[in-house]
Amino acid sequence: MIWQQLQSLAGSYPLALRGLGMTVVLSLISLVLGTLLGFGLGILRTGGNRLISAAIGAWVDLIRGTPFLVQIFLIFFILPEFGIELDAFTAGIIALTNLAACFICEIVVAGIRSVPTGQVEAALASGLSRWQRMRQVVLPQAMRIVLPPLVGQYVLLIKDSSVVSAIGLTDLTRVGWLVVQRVPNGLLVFFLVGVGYFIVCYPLIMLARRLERRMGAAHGEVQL
Amino acid sequence: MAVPATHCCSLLPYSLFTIRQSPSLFITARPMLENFSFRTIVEYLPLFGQGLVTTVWLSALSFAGALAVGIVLAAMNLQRGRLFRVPAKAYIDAVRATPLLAQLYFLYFGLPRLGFVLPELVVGILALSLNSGAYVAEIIRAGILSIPRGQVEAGVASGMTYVQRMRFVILPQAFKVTIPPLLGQAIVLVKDSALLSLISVSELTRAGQLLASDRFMPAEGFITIAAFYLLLYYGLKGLAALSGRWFGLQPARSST
Amino acid sequence: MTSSPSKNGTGMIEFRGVNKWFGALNVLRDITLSVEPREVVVVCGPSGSGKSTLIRCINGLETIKDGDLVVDGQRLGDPATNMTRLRTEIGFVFQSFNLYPHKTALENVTLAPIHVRKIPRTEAEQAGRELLAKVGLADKVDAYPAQLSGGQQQRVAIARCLGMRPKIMLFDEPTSALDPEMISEVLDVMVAVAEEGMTMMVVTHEMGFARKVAQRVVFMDAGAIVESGTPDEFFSDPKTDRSRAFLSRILRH
Amino acid sequence: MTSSPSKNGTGMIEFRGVNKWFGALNVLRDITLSVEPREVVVVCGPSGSGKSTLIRCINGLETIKDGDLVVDGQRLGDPATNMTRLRTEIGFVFQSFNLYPHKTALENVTLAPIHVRKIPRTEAEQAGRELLAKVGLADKVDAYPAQLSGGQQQRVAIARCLGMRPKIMLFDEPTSALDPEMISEVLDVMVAVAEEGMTMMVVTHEMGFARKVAQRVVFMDAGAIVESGTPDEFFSDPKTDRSRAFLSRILRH
Amino acid sequence: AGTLDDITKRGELRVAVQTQGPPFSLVGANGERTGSSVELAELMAKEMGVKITFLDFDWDGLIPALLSGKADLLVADMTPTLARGMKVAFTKPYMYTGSTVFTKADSKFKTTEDCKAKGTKIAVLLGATGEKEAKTAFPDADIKSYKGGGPLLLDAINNGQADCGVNDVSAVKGQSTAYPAGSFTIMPDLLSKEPLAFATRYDEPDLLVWMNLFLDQVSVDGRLQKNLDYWVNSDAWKKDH
Ligand SMILES: Nc1ncnc2c1ncn2[C@@H]1O[C@H](COP(=O)(O)OP(=O)(O)OP(=O)(O)O)[C@@H](O)[C@H]1O
Ligand SMILES: Nc1ncnc2c1ncn2[C@@H]1O[C@H](COP(=O)(O)OP(=O)(O)OP(=O)(O)O)[C@@H](O)[C@H]1O
Ligand SMILES: [Mg+2]
Ligand SMILES: [Mg+2]
Repeated sequence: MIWQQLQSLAGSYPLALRGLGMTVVLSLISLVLGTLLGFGLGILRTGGNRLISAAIGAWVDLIRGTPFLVQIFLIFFILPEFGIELDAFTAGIIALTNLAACFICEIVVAGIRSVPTGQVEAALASGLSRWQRMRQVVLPQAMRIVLPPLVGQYVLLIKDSSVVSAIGLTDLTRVGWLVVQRVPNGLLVFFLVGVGYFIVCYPLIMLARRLERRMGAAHGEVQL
Repeated sequence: MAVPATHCCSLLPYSLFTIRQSPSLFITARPMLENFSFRTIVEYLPLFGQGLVTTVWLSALSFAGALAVGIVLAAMNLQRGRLFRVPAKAYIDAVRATPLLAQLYFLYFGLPRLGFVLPELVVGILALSLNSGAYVAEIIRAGILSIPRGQVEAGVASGMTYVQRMRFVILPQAFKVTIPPLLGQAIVLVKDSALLSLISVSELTRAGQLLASDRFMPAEGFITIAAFYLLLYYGLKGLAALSGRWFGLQPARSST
Repeated sequence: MTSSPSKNGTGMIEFRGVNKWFGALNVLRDITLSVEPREVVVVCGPSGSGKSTLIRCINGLETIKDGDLVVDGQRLGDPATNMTRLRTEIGFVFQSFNLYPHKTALENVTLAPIHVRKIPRTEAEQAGRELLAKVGLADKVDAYPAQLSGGQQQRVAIARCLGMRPKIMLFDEPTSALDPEMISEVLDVMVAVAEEGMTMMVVTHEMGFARKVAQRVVFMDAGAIVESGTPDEFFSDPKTDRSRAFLSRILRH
Repeated sequence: MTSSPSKNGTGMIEFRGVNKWFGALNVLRDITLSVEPREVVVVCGPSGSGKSTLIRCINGLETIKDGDLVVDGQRLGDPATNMTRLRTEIGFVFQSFNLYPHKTALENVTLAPIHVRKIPRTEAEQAGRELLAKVGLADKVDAYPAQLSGGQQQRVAIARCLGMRPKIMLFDEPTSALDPEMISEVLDVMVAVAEEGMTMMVVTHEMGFARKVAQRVVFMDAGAIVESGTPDEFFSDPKTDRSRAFLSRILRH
Repeated sequence: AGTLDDITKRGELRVAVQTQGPPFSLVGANGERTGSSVELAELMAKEMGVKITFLDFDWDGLIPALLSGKADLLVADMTPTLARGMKVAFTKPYMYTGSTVFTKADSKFKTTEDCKAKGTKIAVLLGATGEKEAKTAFPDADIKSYKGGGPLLLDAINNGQADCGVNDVSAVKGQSTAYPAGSFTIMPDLLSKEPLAFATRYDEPDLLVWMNLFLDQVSVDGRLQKNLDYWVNSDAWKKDH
């Protein structure tokens, strides 16, 4: 029976590839956009303007505190009621980008705050402007703290992208649901779905590890 | 029913990819918001309440489990010998690289084939603990590694055993560093617990979905669960702040 | 060389009745002090007496509550004063160096000249190499701070300051984190800078340095300037009990 | 007092032909040295010469490659030696203090006595208070390390060591991060401990301290013991060029 | 302008489907979307003279898609309850089915009566009418609601996570064909008789009238019966998909 199921599954590989492609494309676009936006928000949030930083903080809390399913639901089904009509793919990108940006904002803020004040003072003392201080002194040092969790966050977001099936996009997880209708073996089907995600995510996790080690070693940190 | 078509300017570029314009899209009808029924939400509140309670204790148990799993994995991962480190790393990577859904089914459908038929709740808590445990392990490891080497040496030099050093010197300090990321993980776990509705555990998200499928009121259902999750989020955040302050009784930084 | 504040405000650095509080703590009490161009002033005093705070005020790392502080003719806290511009005229060498760990020695030195002074990169690098050579680090231009010893790091920090060709240099205990051999390396460089005629304020307890190059020693205690005079006067004949006690302790061992 | 290693192994600390490598770097070269009970030995030498590594070996913070190291009659690296037990007999005071930031001064002092020595809490606290009083910190028992000045922290670190009633105390540059006034506070406490007859090895460049309490000064360079003798011999009549050059630099300013 | 005019102008009928599994809606071996409801919808588009676009949502997105106007109509194996009718406009029923009870072939639960024992674990689909039926029919049982479609119910029964399943009889029959013959016992008696209908919005009365007309037509000319005979009343579809 397993054999027969496997055969039946093998026939679905074009569908699976499409799903994997959708997952990869969605994640890639929203990770790139989300990273840019997240860094922007993070920099603004540490920028000293109370009002802006409180507003960003509240937004980040809102997004971190509510289920992604609800966010995507609001963007795709409720925004049209305000005259903003988006197709499923755009809505998916926007929702994922927003989610990514909020989580990345937190990571960036932590990174920026980890840079010793002495560094900022040194930059101040040599007359660098606010942006130059950020660009030349703070960000490059913050990256050390930021990079490993950033890449870790990418993995989480790739997995979160499966929620887009609620608005009709056929990603890898959705393909699993479709296939399991014909091959009613949840274990087998979702094991294979897991393998699909593993193929995408594992290299990223390895990358994060490498970065963490490299950055640690470069700064002479010692292991326990 | 239909409100006459009045133009409404969209705030965002109409569509980035496919432009699918249909006249009905310009109608400013708000079928879900205009008819938003608070009364029905109130009617369903007991159900949401039950769901909330389930979500809370389910998540609490799972998080306790995740901490246990995480501490064991982190301890294994910090050993010098490969014997413990390699399996711990492999487990952590495998869990982080695959979706919870796959892990859940792996346990739910896989365990019975090995002859363990466990109640759904047990499988659910197990799955969440094992999944979150991998993340917690990484958080704890990072926290422990952030403790200056001198602290470990001070413990060694005064003749403490490994366990005593961990207990009195490393963990109390590491714990403070790990509170914010642990809070983040707790929130992820609370939201992930919604996935257990797949294996018939009736929690908060489920209550919202019921409202959507019985009464066809998805907006009411989803917005209500969002409100409840947000409540949990702020609750957890407050808790983290409290424990942070508790552990932060001593001034923020040592001057060493 | 004058040892009393000049009344007419020709000083390069002019404190007039400056007060500063941290919460309830009055860290600077009624400071009045004038530093002439090309003068070298050493500031000493017990820990917590406000020495760091005093010199940090000069380049605006700390803000003052009342009184006037005029640096190079510009009043601090005045909206008309462009702090970023003013800071390019003031070099600050931190006790803990604060080198940029992600930049090489040369990049540390050239960063501000290139981005603030807008000097072309090649020219800035040329000048940077010369400066590093001057502080004895010609062979370390491409080393990162983590690859340098404490004394070498401190010298890079000094070169970084000099690279901006400031009118004033401020040093905050530039040798206290160094080991004995390194201290002399750094002091040698500072002596050379002082002898070229730079206006300098140096927080230090290196009495040898004070005797050699300072025109004036200022002794602080509990936020106030307790005594001020030439090094000879101060070391051989301290006027207050507090300074006598302090000197006896630091000279004892 | 002997200045040559005793042959019969009666020394409290006995190095016999010890070598240690960090990768390709031979940090300790053929060290042979014996420290008698109640002897106070000062170790000095240029930065990177292996002083810290030497004393870190004694309580097993570093492992040695070849040669024998016998401490209090027990051979290090021998499976029969219970390192954890042995370490309770050796106090180590770190250059950077390494106080536990999440514990008060008193808790820092009592932690090991309570959990390692299994002394009842009340008794340990009683003893801890007395120790802190002895180092002049009776009023700081409940302060956290961050609320203490450097000199105060260093004294807590010494009290923490004494609290274990060790047979041997090792100090790694205990004053190099302190300011001049604090240095004398810390040295006073160390002198008191030495005069009670503790076996001590102290890495320091404080010559006043060495003259006052040390029976022997050991000068290291590039991992080897270059010279060893009484403080008077060593300071007035150094035998090697290297030690002469070193002394001239640290005594110059 | 009415919805029908919009559809004509657009040249496209947008149908929301839920891929709950055979025989109503599934993705075939070649990745093509098919099933009884799907073919009926295609027929509808053909009669309208427009092309058809399927919007494939999971259960969470299905109703919002219709309510928000992303889809013109909704085609799924959905029971028109009165509560649901408060929100959407159902067509008249185009077929009747009912919930049935099924168990694993070799289990000790042989009849519907057996399943009424206290503590029996009954698997149902979340939000489906079977869930309601099971609650009234088995008041003492332990009802477990699953998400993810009928096939997973069968999987749960097959794995022993539940003792009896309750689901739409046509779905059970269609989906059990994926297992070796005789894996399940499907009880002959129905717990209830349930209509199935399509749904549209109340602000599209013209479309509703048209759809009812369509259902009348295909019943009269036998196309409906042909569809049901192929998909629901036999497993003839098995060999083609
Ligand atoms: N940011 C701050 N907030 C509150 N108090 C501060 C702050 N910075 C310094 N202080 C306090 O102000 C006083 C003067 O500090 P300052 O650093 O100027 O002393 P100092 O003379 O440089 O001492 P040291 O020789 O130890 O460096 C000290 O009591 C210190 O505790
Ligand atoms: N963990 C390590 N790995 C590699 N090399 C090391 C390590 N620890 C120390 N070293 C090297 O060993 C040598 C001796 O170091 P050690 O710390 O013993 O010197 P030291 O005499 O204490 O110097 P200082 O006076 O600067 O403290 C130095 O060259 C140092 O770079
Ligand atoms: Mg200072
Ligand atoms: Mg050392």
